[in-house]
Amino acid sequence: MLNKVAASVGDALAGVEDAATVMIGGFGTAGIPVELIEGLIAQGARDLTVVNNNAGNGDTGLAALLAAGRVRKIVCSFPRQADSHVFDDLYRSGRIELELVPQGTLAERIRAAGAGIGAFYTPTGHGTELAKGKETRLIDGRQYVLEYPIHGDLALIKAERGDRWGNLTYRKTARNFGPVMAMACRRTVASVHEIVDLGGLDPEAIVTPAIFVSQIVKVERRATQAGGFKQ
Amino acid sequence: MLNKVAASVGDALAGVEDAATVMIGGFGTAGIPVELIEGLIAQGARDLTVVNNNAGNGDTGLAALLAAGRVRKIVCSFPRQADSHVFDDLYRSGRIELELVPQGTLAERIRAAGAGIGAFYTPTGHGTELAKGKETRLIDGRQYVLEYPIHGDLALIKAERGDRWGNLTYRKTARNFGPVMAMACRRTVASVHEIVDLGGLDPEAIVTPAIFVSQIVKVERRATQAGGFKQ
Amino acid sequence: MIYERRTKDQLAARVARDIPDGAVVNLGIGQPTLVANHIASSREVLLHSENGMLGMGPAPHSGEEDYDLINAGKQPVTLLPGGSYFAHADSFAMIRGRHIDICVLGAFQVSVTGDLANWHAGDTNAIPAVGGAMDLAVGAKQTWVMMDLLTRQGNSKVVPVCTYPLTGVSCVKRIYSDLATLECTPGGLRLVDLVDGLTHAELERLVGLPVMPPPRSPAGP
Amino acid sequence: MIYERRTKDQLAARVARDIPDGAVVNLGIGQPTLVANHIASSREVLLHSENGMLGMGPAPHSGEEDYDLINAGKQPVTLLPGGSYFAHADSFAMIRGRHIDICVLGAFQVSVTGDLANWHAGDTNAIPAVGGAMDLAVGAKQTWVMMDLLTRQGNSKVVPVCTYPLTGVSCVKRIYSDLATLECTPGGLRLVDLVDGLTHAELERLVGLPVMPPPRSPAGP
Repeated sequence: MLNKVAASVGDALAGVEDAATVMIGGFGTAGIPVELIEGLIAQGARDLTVVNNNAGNGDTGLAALLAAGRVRKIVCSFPRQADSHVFDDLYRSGRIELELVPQGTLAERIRAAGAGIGAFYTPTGHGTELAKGKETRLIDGRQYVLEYPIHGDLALIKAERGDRWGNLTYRKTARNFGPVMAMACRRTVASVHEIVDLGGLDPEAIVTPAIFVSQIVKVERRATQAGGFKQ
Repeated sequence: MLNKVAASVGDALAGVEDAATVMIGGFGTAGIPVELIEGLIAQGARDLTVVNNNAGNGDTGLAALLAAGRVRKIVCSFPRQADSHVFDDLYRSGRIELELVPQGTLAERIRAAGAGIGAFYTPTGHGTELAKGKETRLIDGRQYVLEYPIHGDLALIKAERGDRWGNLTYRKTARNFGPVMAMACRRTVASVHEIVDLGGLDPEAIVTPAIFVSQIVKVERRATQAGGFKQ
Repeated sequence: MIYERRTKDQLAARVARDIPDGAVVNLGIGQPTLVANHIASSREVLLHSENGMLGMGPAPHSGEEDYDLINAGKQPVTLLPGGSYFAHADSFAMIRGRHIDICVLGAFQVSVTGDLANWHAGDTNAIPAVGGAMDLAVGAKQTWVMMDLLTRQGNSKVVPVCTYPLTGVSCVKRIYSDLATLECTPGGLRLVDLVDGLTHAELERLVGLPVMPPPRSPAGP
Repeated sequence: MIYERRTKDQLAARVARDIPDGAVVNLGIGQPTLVANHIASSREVLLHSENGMLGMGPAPHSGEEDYDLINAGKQPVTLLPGGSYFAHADSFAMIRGRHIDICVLGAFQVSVTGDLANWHAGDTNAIPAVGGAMDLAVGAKQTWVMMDLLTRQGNSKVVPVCTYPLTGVSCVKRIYSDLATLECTPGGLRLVDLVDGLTHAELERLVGLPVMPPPRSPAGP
């Protein structure tokens, strides 16, 4: 029987290797896999490259992973925020590398990895500092920049419901990077708030099909912003 | 009030211009917008380039459009079928141009047009006749072929349900090319079997968001193979 | 001459007036967000938020916030009936693929030919952050900028050539400012409208650049 | 020597035996479709169909066909609980992105180094048609071929170099045939198994090429 349900976050994250590239879903308060990030801190892998839209907020989640000194490099679109002090300190003291990528290019580079595309031309960023040193090409009268896929070893994403094959649905704007990150990594671990029987998800409404998911683990919905619901 | 519901197929297809590139959804018996193809035949545009997975079956639908002499060129992955005699005759007598594209490359080139990608490198077809004359590139030890987007003037697709903003859901494997073709064309007309009130489609399960759809038109479900249900 | 700057709300109302019914619009973080408040509820404009939503509604009532339902500025919002959710790659496919009719962005500088600088004030010590600005700037069918015409120091933010790092090249079509509305054209700036009491000549003095008159009579402020 | 060819069902059963539990498998049109019938119902193998379905089930009972639910061969099928539908671009992203564990295809010719020819028999008068063969051949983690070893004329379909137009380069890992199972390696063909009564020497004579012995003892047919 194909059963991708892990008994615990610890089980789901066993064996993450040092120097891995870890994609972490979430945008703002929505879709951050807090429990999985905490699990990664507990698991202990270091020298990580993290791919996320941001670079951590406050002192929990990704910021805690950074504060623990586990991250060598971060690939993101928007590191600077009101409460990104952990990242800010590491960056200013030269203890973390930053690759800044426009948000849509970040999503598309991750999709390209998942979809087997070797590289693609995007109009985004042409003529800007972020395209410096990159190949460009004039296509049909428009200038494009050549961008390469971002492959990951591990994706940590937060979904809403899942089944034992690994099918996933999301909740509202918590969907964000989950579906593409799941495609782009050798191993994808998703937290869900509910595990349903096989056939319990509408086959027309499954957002991430089982093929992209390695393990799912149930976590309780927290009465926090990151949990989604106010309680 | 934003209302994309057309009163009839004729209304929905008014003004299609000669020499247009028309993308037509469908794969096998699933998702062929038969009524819209019939409407296009009645509308009269000629010298068309048609993008479809196949090149028509039997004597109805796309085959009838071909038989009416309206199509200059067809872009598809699988023209030859047991009952593709209309296309076969036109092709053998040199009266229609064929651009043969691997099925996944066809879908991805259409998506690229919709997603603003200028070109992309795919491993599909490298070293084969279908890549002859195309640019290639070695990326990370693997050979890729450069492929360009396919833009369309008009997409004709078959969906299941829609609302007046143009949101769409599909039914089973009738989804096939609908979502990408809707993205890739300046104008997208979808037939649906049911029009629901705004808010009647689950926002988590909308497959083609309103942004990609110009007009929808209700057609009755036919008791035919192409209609989906057996009755 | 006596003239008054448009307040932020007046400016937002001015922008809202130019948005056609049925348009798909992305409102950038900050000042552009205000535009939504000035689209009459009788009109249907589809608001796109790049974090994965079309048909965005107003902020929720206090106490009804759902932190899984936020806009690109990370504030709680609502979804209108007919709205939909989608993933980031799909959302930016909409943007890059030119499916957004109008995107309204803030700016540090705009050049006469429509180059936009809005992501980095050029301070080499600052931590850079770009978000979706570059995608929006070049992806939308029309990019509009909404900003004060002058810096606090009285310098024009409309410039011959941007000195701040660029967000996009030749991408801004219109500049809606507190003093005037301008169009960026290949031939240079063209006036759309002025606040009452501000003359064309005074505007040109403030901007320090020639401004072509409107093709026909300008719309009121 | 007396030996018997595997029947099509025996061959399908031989292929099915090598598919691990939990694998995601795409079965090509024609003979490979038979493999599904030989995967025991107690096992869970996820069948992918490139027209937009994962978790494909068996053919429906007569009279229960739904022509919106078909496989890549355009035959009515069913969907298992846990199955999902998706669009073509997503389906081929799965294929091209190496998410399919095993793809089983028919072939006209396979070269010793795993080049595949299965879409065009080289007849210049024929109307070409490729479908998803090229995507599947290079996209799957493993591409297996299922075919008769010899043509009706008795020529080997395993060849030093394909003479028919290629579907993909160096993409075939295993050849399951009516007489033997072979592996394509950079060093040439390697034997996996033979039907009872066929000797290694006789196989090499039929194929006309050297065949390396299996690394360990071969599995039975």
